[in-house]
Amino acid sequence: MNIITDVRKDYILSKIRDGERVDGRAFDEFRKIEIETGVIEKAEGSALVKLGNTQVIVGVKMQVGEPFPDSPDKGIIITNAELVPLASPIFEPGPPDENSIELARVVDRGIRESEAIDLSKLCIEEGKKVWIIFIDIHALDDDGNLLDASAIAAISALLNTRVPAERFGVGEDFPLPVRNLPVAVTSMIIEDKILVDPSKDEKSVSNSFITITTDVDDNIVSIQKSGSYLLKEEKFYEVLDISIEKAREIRELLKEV
Amino acid sequence: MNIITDVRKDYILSKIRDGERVDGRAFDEFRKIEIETGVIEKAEGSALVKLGNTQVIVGVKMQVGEPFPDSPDKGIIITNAELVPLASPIFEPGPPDENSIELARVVDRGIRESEAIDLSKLCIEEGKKVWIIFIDIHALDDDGNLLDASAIAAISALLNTRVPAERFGVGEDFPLPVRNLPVAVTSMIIEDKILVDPSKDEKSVSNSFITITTDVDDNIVSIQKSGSYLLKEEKFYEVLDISIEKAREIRELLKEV
Amino acid sequence: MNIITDVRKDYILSKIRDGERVDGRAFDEFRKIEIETGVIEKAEGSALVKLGNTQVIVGVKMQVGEPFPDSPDKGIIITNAELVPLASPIFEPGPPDENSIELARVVDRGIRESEAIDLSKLCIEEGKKVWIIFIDIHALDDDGNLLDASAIAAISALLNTRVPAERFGVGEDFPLPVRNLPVAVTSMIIEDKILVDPSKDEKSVSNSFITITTDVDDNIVSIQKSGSYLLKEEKFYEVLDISIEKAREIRELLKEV
Amino acid sequence: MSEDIKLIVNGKRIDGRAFDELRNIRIEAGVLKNADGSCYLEMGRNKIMAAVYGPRKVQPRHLADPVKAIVRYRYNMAPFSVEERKRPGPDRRSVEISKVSREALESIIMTELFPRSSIDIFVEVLQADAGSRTACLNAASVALVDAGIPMRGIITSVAVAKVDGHIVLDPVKEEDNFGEADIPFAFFIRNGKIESIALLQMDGKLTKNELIEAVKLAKKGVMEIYKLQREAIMKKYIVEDVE
Amino acid sequence: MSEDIKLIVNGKRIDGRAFDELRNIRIEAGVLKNADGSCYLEMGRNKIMAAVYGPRKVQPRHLADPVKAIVRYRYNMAPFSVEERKRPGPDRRSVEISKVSREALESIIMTELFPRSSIDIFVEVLQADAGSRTACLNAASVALVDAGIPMRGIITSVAVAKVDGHIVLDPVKEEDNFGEADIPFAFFIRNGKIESIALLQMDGKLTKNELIEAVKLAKKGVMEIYKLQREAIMKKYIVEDVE
Amino acid sequence: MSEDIKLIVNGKRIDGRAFDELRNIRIEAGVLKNADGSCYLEMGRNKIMAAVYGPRKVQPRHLADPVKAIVRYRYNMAPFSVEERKRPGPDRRSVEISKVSREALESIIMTELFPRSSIDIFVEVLQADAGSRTACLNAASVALVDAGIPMRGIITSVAVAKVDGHIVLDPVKEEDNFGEADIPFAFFIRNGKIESIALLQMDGKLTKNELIEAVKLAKKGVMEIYKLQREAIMKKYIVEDVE
Repeated sequence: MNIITDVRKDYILSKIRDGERVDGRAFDEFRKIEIETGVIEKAEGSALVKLGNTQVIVGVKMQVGEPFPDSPDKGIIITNAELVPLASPIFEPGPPDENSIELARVVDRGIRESEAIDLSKLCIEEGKKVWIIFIDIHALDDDGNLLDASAIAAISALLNTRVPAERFGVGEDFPLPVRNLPVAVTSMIIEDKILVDPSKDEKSVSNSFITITTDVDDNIVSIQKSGSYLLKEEKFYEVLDISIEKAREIRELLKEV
Repeated sequence: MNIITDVRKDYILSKIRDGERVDGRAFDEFRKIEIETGVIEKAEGSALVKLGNTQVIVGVKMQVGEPFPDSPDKGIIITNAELVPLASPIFEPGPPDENSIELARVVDRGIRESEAIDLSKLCIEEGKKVWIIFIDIHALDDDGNLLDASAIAAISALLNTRVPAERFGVGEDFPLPVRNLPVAVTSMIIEDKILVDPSKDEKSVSNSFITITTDVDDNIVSIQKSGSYLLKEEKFYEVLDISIEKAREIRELLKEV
Repeated sequence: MNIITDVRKDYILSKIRDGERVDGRAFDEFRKIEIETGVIEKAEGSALVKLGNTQVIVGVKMQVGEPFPDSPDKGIIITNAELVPLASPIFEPGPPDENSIELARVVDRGIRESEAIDLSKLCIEEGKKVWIIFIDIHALDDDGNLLDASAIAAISALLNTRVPAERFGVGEDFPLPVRNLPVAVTSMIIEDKILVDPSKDEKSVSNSFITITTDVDDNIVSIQKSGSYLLKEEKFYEVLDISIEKAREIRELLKEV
Repeated sequence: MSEDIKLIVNGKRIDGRAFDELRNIRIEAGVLKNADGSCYLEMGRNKIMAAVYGPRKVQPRHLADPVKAIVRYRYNMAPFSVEERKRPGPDRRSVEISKVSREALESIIMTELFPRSSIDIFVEVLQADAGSRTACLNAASVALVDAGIPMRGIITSVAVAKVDGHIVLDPVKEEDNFGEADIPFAFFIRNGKIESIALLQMDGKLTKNELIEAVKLAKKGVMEIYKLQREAIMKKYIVEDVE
Repeated sequence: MSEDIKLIVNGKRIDGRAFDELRNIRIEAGVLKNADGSCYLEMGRNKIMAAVYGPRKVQPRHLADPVKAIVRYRYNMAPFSVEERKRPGPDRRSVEISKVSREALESIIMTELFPRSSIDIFVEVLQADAGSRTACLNAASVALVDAGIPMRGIITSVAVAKVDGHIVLDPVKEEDNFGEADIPFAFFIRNGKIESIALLQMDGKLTKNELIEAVKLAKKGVMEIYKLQREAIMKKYIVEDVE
Repeated sequence: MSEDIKLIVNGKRIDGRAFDELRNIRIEAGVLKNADGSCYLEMGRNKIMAAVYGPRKVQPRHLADPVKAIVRYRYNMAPFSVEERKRPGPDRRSVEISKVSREALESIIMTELFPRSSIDIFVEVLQADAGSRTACLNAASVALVDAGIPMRGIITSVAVAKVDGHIVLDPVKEEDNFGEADIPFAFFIRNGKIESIALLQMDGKLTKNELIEAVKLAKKGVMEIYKLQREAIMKKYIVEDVE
């Protein structure tokens, strides 16, 4: 078993040294992205995203609740990720571990910092009642880069969300005011090479990642270096350029949602 | 140790094949049932039940609280079971496991589905204040069939309960309106034989159980097949008949409470 | 490793038998006590106490909350201790274990039973709003007798506390009304000898402790025998006398805070 | 409340079905890459994803059984699967459902072939309607076959309800909430024939004769579902053969 | 609040007892089948069930001590044991009580005879009054004897309180709540003689002399309880001999 | 709210600092007896205590790695460290900070020298201000040196913020809360030279050019902090030599 794993790793590595990826992609090429929205009718918004064989579903539920004291006129975003054991042999049942917390927080930051949702339109009664948006990320199949898939699914689900004002007796339903399209791009750094959208297969040879989320104006809204490795400054700028470019491509898909 | 256990199991099994039980009972015979109510003066109602050597105590506490939104004019039943380590060498301290949850839920269902308590009489102020009934099952000694003992103790404790309206400043105390007498009968299925009220000794040779709860009109109000085994359809009907009959006998005891 | 430990233990014991302590102290002598208050500006009150190499910090935070139903006109004290793994190789992360619970409760009792805080002055609106005092004990370095150090730090932090009434919009800030100075004195009993303020080194040879807390009038306000040992009655009275005397000395230090 | 709501009108149910008619069912096997076997299933508005891992080494190790595989079953509802957002993590209801579902499958899995191993079955309720436990069991069965786990047959599950005095097959939410009884069944089917009962629960109020009628109706229902399970499995293997 | 309530009237306590009088005590040994030893005990309105399991293999194993048995003690209150329903599970108070009670018993159990074993003592407070920890220790002692655990003697426990300026034995709830001090004691008794103090806690306000008076009163009380513990044990063994 | 609050006035920041000016920093090594290495650090109003234990045997044992030491890092806030009392125990924020901080240190610790061991780093935030994670990393680095853990160099950390359109070094709370972006950095420094980036997070809104400017400013900042870290270490060892 371990021998096979090692042989496989050597193969992946030698390919990368030759400038190739085991699944034939270019270093800066994402796997095929499929977005299906409205898959959960009971949710206010939802999206199933496939990124190659990686699958994740995001459901958005909304409730009426109290605002935070320091933002009495703004809606609230709560992002949560469940890495359920169905999605990977290494996920375990139980409360969220550091990986699912990091995943949820990085997706959250992209949405929050790009100000993708106009939270000031989600105030019902200042200081008393605002809309709470629950963004629940539910992993189905982790074949690598669950993070970018989750970020795409989250913004797609939000684009698909209607605020259930009637059900809560506070007016007429309306579409969630989404005004930006943050896109997360994760790269794996290995031997000075940058591979975007690393697959599970590729992740077996490196744990050096960086996720850069950008918005419609190419602003950087979130960065997360993840994994114990040292990142060269010039490599960081290279990743920045690639991330901005790839995000633009993915954003085109989101515009069709 | 294991050899003794195996020899014992063989003995129990061979007896059963001969149509006999190790403690001399008939297959459709319960152990002696003793019911003592009012054992905990601080509780609103209580009962200690002995079923052979199995002992369980149920205490009923009542509080005033908010009703559920979908039943604004009805009291609330909350049933909980503690399989404390005092009661058996295999019980462990900690939050309820699947066995104590199943036990509590099956007892709860019998009371709830037989509509044993007239919940509409437990509304204090519609939509605002209703009585919450906490039925706490506390195992003392598990010599098998804790479930039936708990169900008997629960309904006995309810029969013994006075609603503490004065203490809560909402009128005068009154007896809890109990209007049905659900009785749970658990059988063990082994080699096409049906043994009611299995003892701990007998449970060592089979994990195939079914609990059927019936009400004063011989209606079936709850069924729970428990244990990984396959139940023949005809055997099921046979258990049904036995359960109805045994419940009638036990119900006579309850009428004296 | 174990041999070194054993040799060390023998040495400590033989010293004690000779009427000496390994660090040169007399049996009834505390290590040097240093008290620094106001170390955490963000807290309403705080104190860092060093007892030899033992270090503990106590921070006091205050909030406005509901009183307990049975004391509607009194403030509330909540004492909590975190034995964080930073402070000792044997402390583990996680919820409080029996040692940190005991520590917090014994410190709490000293403050509560000596009526060190005039809780009746901490009522804002009877039955509705009172001050809640959070006394958080945070261990930094456990070189033995964390308990006495924590008790000194707690009362010192309280002496240093200002009630943040302005921040909560309920009047002007005022000093916390402290009117008593409880002092805990922990002794180790070993071979009929009484060693006050046992160091970690000394604790390796005995787990027999008793903590006696006294107030400004030499009243005993709290006792906790701790450790599985049998205490002779006459020894108990001896410890009482020593504790009262040592507490008087320590109280002098508190008066300078 | 059952007085206020008419669940049966002109011999038809609230969603237009006949008493013995199933909801729409859609089954697809082998939809996940990581899992050893998997199945996506829709049954009415239920949307279920099931995955099977194993036989594999038991983690944590002290749970291992030296003479057979242990079977684990985790029924879990996604937070967005229900009207009111559900807090993540198991509640008492899902613990009980997981227990009786595991027992149903345990009784037909040949665990004796895999000592010291675990067979882990995870079912995620992505959208919940009445009968989610039966839908999950049907999905889990297909996922087990897809994973190649040796079984003595297959488990097929359906609920029956008593609604406005009638015994009806495969109830929807309203029938479950306002009906007089709910009876989830699972049957063990071997060689295309129903052999015995693997799961049986019931709550509500029924006479013995109504219960006998319920069993009959459930048996009719599971035979139809069984065909769809078979088809889903066949379809996957035929497609694979062609490739 | 002690001002408002008179706890001592005409030299008698609120329940009519003299200062040095115990509440009614009832002890029965060997009342449970599963446990290796057990005891049911009433002390005033306290109703306590105690069970002892062991010496047995330690679970989980990594807690085992190669040179002696570990002793565990779990003080637990039933949800219905108090006026206001108590949420199940240990709170901070019961963790502390369990610790000091375990330490009291540990000091007289011959743990050195059973390396790698555990002796597990479980006490359930079925109904709580003042002094539940002392009642539990008395029950646990009898259960330990009933289980045949070798001990150097026996533990007997009682509380003393200061109430309206008087030192009184075995206080009830009101005396505990509105009195000036509460002092739970447990003594080690060997050959019918009090040897030393096994448990000692105190909270309230007392002078040294009051404390000495309290010890004296406690010693008187435990000797009476000790007789009842003995009787309960004798009764069980005599009955058994007859059988 | 950034509209309402002027964070930059006359080219000076809210606390009077220049854009490229650090807050006051105080570092003391070797302040705890139990820990193998320790450090107390103040950075603005942050007050941090860091301790290192190890290399030592891994507890629980099953976490041990046969080829290298595992590194653990626990960032913990004291309940009194913030304006509103914080409930004890880890929250989601501290779990994430612990993860990225551990990864930064892991990348320079020579873990391969200590198979089956753990190197445990505990940092307690006694008082929190903006940049507590960077202050903690600086303290942890010094504590690691103090513990004699072999490392390829040192980690030095500082945050940069965008405030009222300006890129500024080492922001305070107000700049963090009402600024446009916050970027915590940690650099790997070897032989007095910045080698690479060990920690990098960012949230807010920045152009690429602003980010490049931020890196430049952070590098200036960490070189100053690095000198203070060195001094603290030197001071301790020189004092020790004298003794």
